[in-house]
Amino acid sequence: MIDYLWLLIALPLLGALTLILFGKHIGEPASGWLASALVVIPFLIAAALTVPFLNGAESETVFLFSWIPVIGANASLLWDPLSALMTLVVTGVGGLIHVYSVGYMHGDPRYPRFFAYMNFFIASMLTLVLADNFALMFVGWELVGLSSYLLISFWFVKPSAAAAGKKAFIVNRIGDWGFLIALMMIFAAFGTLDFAIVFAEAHGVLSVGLATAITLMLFIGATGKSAQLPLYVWLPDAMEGPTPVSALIHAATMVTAGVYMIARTAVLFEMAPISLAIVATVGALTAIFAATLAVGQRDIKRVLAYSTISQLGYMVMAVGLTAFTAGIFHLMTHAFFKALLFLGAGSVIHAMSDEQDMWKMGGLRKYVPITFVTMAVGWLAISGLFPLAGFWSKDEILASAFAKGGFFLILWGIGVVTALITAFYMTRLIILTFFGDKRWDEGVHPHESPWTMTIPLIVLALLSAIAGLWNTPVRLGLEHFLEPVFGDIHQVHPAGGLTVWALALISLAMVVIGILIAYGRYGRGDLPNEEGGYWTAALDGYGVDTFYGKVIVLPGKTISTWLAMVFDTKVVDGVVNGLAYGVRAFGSSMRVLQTGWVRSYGAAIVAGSLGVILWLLLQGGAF
Amino acid sequence: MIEVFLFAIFALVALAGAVVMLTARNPVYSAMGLLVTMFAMALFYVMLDAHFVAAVQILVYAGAVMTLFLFVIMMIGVDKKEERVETIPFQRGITFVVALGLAVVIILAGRQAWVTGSDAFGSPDMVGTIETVADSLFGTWTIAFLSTVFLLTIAAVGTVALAMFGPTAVQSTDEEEGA
Amino acid sequence: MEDFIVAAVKVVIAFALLFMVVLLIVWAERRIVAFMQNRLGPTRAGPFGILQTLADGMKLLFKESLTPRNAEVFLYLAAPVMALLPALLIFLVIPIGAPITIGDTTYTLQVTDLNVGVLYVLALSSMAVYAITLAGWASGSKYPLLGSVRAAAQMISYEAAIGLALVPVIMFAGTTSIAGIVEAQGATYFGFLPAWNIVLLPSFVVFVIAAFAETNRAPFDLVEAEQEIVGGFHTEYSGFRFALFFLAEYINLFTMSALTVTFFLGGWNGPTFGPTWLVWILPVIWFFVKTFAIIFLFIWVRGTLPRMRYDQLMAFGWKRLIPVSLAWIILAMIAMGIRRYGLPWA
Amino acid sequence: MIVMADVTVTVGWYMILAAVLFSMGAAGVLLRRNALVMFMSVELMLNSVNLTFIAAGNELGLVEGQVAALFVMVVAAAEVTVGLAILVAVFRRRSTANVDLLSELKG
Amino acid sequence: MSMIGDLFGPWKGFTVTFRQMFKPKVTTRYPKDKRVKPQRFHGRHVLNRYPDGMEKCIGCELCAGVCPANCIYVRGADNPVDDPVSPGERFGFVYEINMLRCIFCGLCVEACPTEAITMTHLFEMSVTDREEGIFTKDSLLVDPDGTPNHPLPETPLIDINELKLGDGWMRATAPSGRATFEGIEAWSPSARMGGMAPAEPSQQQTADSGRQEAASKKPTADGGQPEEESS
Repeated sequence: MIDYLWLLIALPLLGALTLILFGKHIGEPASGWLASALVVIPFLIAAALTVPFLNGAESETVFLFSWIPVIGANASLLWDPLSALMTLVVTGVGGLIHVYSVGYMHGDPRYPRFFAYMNFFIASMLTLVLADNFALMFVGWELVGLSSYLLISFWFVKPSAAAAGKKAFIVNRIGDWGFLIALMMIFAAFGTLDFAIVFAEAHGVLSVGLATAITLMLFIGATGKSAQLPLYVWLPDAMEGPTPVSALIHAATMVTAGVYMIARTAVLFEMAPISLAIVATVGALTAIFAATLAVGQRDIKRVLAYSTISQLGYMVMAVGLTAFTAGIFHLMTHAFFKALLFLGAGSVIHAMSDEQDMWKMGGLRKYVPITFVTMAVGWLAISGLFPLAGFWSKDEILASAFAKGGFFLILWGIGVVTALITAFYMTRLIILTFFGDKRWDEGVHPHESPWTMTIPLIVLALLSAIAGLWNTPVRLGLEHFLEPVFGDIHQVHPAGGLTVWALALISLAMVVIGILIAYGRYGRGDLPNEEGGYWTAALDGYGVDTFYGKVIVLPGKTISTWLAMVFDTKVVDGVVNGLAYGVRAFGSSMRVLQTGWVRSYGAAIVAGSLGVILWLLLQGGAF
Repeated sequence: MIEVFLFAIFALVALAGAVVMLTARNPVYSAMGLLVTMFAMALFYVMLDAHFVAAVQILVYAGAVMTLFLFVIMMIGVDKKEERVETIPFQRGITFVVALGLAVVIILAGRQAWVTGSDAFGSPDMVGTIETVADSLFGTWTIAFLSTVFLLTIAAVGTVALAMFGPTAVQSTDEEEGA
Repeated sequence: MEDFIVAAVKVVIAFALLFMVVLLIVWAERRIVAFMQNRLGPTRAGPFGILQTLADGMKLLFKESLTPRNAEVFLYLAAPVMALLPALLIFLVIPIGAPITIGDTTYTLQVTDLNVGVLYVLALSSMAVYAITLAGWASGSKYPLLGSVRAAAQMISYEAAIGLALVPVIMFAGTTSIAGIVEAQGATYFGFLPAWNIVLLPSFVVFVIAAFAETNRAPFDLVEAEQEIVGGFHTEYSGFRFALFFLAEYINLFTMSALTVTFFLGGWNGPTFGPTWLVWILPVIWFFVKTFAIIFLFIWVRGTLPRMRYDQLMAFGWKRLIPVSLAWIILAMIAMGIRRYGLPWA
Repeated sequence: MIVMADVTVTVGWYMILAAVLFSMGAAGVLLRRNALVMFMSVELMLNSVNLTFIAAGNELGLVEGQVAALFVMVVAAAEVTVGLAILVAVFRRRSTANVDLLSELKG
Repeated sequence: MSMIGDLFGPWKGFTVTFRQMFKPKVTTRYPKDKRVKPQRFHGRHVLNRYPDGMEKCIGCELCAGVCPANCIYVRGADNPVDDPVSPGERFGFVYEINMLRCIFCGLCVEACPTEAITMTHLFEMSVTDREEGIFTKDSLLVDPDGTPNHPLPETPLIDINELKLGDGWMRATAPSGRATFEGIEAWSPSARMGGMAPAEPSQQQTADSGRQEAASKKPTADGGQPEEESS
């Protein structure tokens, strides 16, 4: 059975190739269903392959073929509970989003192409997840970036979409740079990029300093892909892509790659406490920073985008706390409810005929009941209301931070405040969208989405509701499941007993307070005027983009301009032209030799070969 | 003993063919001379136990390549006898010296053990049956063999392209209009 | 030395046989075509006119051989010989009967068995092009030149088809030795059906059709299409030199038929019984019976089908025969694989 | 004749013959102006190389000599088809096969 | 059905040729069996005589003049007074036909005013020397008893009797030009017919009966105008 593992990657890839080559002939609904099938089938395979782990089966490595054996990089796949979990999330949520897209992308002129990209993304993501060495992981990492670029700028005729894709690509490159340096350092230290060898020998080979350097570089990669401070800026802009793309890439799967990578290299991070502290801090800061930004957004998708950054901050904080299980747990639950929220937002946008501004919505719950109900589940789940998924995972992270004590108590505080803000802005989103008066423009007739879009919503809503029960303080299901992976690593665990209940109550209280504040502010009649001061700044993302533009982009542009206009024309061209002049002068002196007669060239060739043979004979001592 | 005689006869035939090829004014006779040389070569291959190569030699060279030559000769060069006046300065002298030198140094090189190798590697009475050749061709030299497939495909496509996209079409219509 | 003598005797016998057979075939062709056209054909010379060919040969022998003024004399004279040589040589590898054991020595009824026999056949049959091309060119006149260019193009095209048609045969026999191919067909299916290569029906059809073209016979005889290009490549030939071309043509016809029999119809294989001498003779008889059946087919086709147009001929060769052969090779390969390794799912 | 009796054909004989043929081919390329004959001379050179390959292979007991000769033949066949096609194309344009007249590219 | 028919269509031709092999042949095995020649067969010429043995030819050279192949050579001469060869003033002194050039068109027969030259059914005239292809008066002229000559000996192929079979033209173009005279020798039977008409059964036979006695009544007709017929 494990022999079919390669199908996980091969099937979506096949789908991508088929749709790229023959998409136009396959036609509109068929290509979507084909793509969906080629994601759902891997999901089923992965599910079948995951079952043995529940019975305590060993991890396995499936060797496919030699790629670059010298650096320990083969095309071989690692199948352990962590990658299994990730695969299930990617293919499961991905499959639902594919089905959703069948309806959502209806009527798009490049419909098959969209699904080709989606399938390609799934294949890339699975490559990243299933890689058993850093090199293959990096390949997946880059392919994911590429497909994300393709998908963000899918509607490339919109200049903003094209710019967003470019931005995502460039910002990710900065992160990749860190990742690549980390890989080089690892190769320099271990002489191989194979996970198994690296992790097994890490304690013997690495000093703490080296481990810190490597992990920090890896973390730079993670900040890029997982949209942490300071490299988060691409994610809000990436909302220019189609909504399923936002759901798939920028909520459920790709952005979690950084978290996954840190969890995967947990052994290395464990050796570098400083790095861990930095990771946790960055995560916590990102969480609260993005949460405050989310509060001020008017665009429904941008709220969710900042919310995603904030939640990713939670996850990064968790892995920084060495609460890897908690991080992965939150990754999983977040995948469900954030995908749900995005898809719901997409459904709303679909209903509102592509209107994204929440100030122009309101009172939609009667028009799109299924969307409303499912999104309400997502809202409560992300807010962390008992007993929905978000409650369990977020609470575990916060409890872990609390349990670690010391400096991390500050992070705990930040996390709790972030939970409050999260509840606030999510409630704001729901109220503005579904309650209150109609504020939409003339000529908009909201309607419920087709079944292809609502069914994924329902499934995801169910998952968001119950997924948390897998890993409760009472019954640590995920913990056991992931034990083969993190068994050797010293993880921080929430304290037992009363403390955990107290902490849970605190965060629940925060959530309730947040919801109530939001209700008090938005739920009663007239909406407050949100202009000027904080609101403008938040809408502008605190001017971070402008700041980057001034501090980084502008000097870069200046330097490049100088290089292009002055250095290149004067120095580089000068050298080239000088060479050309020299060559031309030499050439004109030699042109006499080029008689145009083939036979004289032939004579030269034969004479030359005669000379060569003679020289060889002399060297060989024939004379 | 009989081998020596055969060698002598075939060698003379081969050389005679080469001389005819070199000196005939009419390209058809040149082709015939080369054909004779190729037959002699095939017979040498038989003497050297390379039966398969001998058959292929006739099949490919005599059967295909030289036929193609004849075709093209009849198409283009058949009526034009070559002028014997040398136009390129020193060409004849250079040719004479260089060709003679080449023969001498190749023969000299052939006498060097480090050029030819010294010991027998395989079985001395190896015979070039199809089986042995095929074992080597499809075993050790598979990649090379496959690349010849690409080479031939490219050659075929190139030939068709060259033949198809010439100025002929224009010319022929002109002629038709003239006629 | 003994081998040498045996070989020499065999060669002499083979050549004598060829000439005799040609006399017979020419007569048979004239008679059969005449019959198909409600005529009688030659009846005068000898019983049923069987000596007619001999008489014609004598006539040609004594006629004046003209040499056109524009001819390239050397090649003009050499071409008929070049036509005859490969025709004679191909026959040397065809076994006309089962090996005969006298005392301790076994004599094969074949001048020589080459391990590259099939390639030898292909190589020599490709040589026939030269005679035609050179004859046409050396005649120094336009009809022969046109005829020879046509002939060369035709023969080269159909040689490819012949070669491809033989590939499945070689695959089935597992050898390129002609004696080996014949022996491989000695087996039987289900104990009574002879395991002839005729089961490779597409190959057989392609081979026979290409053989028509290769021997420049109807319906592919536009090399000699009188109505268009007078006599084709041998327009300018007369007398004995023409007789050589004629001879070569009919030897080729016989050889091609013999090859068809050898490759596809089991060669000399057939039931044998009776005393030793009959066991020796019967295979030879089977061989000749089959060969003459194929020759009859050739003649029959000539008596039935009209001549093809030149572009039809080339298109047929390149767009029908060769693709069919290629597809069939693939199918035969699959069949071979199944025969050797069983069904893929079994 | 008595002396001849113990003479055998060695690989060296073939080498010498091949060398001579090779040189004749080279001379043909340098002397003849008809592009067709030049081509034929190149073929002669390739043939002589084949002869060395096979003679050496026979001497060393290696089948690789024959394999190499086969490859040379394939390459020669490809070369001839393309070369002659070029020649025909040139002839269509220039109505000559004389390489001395095709010297536009001189410096 | 038509599909199956199409499938075997190409074979139909083969079956046709195959079946023909067993059908009767059309070839006449010539020396053994000879085909019956048509009445108007244009065979070798003969020069005729009158029943009294006089030559009909008067040497007028009209035949030579009309000959498209230019193969007849005639020289006339005056009749010796004591022993006239022909009834008139002149007779054919030399009469040669080059059979190698003759196209057997029969114009000479039409041109002849005295019905001296007629054609027969013999065509076996092969010679081994071109000289022999020129037939002279010796072989062309019938003997006085009406026996025609042939330069070649009688063989199974050369049936001299064929020389006695008359030229159908004579009968087809009866002088009256009337179709009723078809098949009737118009006038003056030539000597080769065996001399005079066999009998004179009845002088008053109508034109319908077609029996022609004019010749016997006017043995010395000069121009050959059978006036009686017109009445």
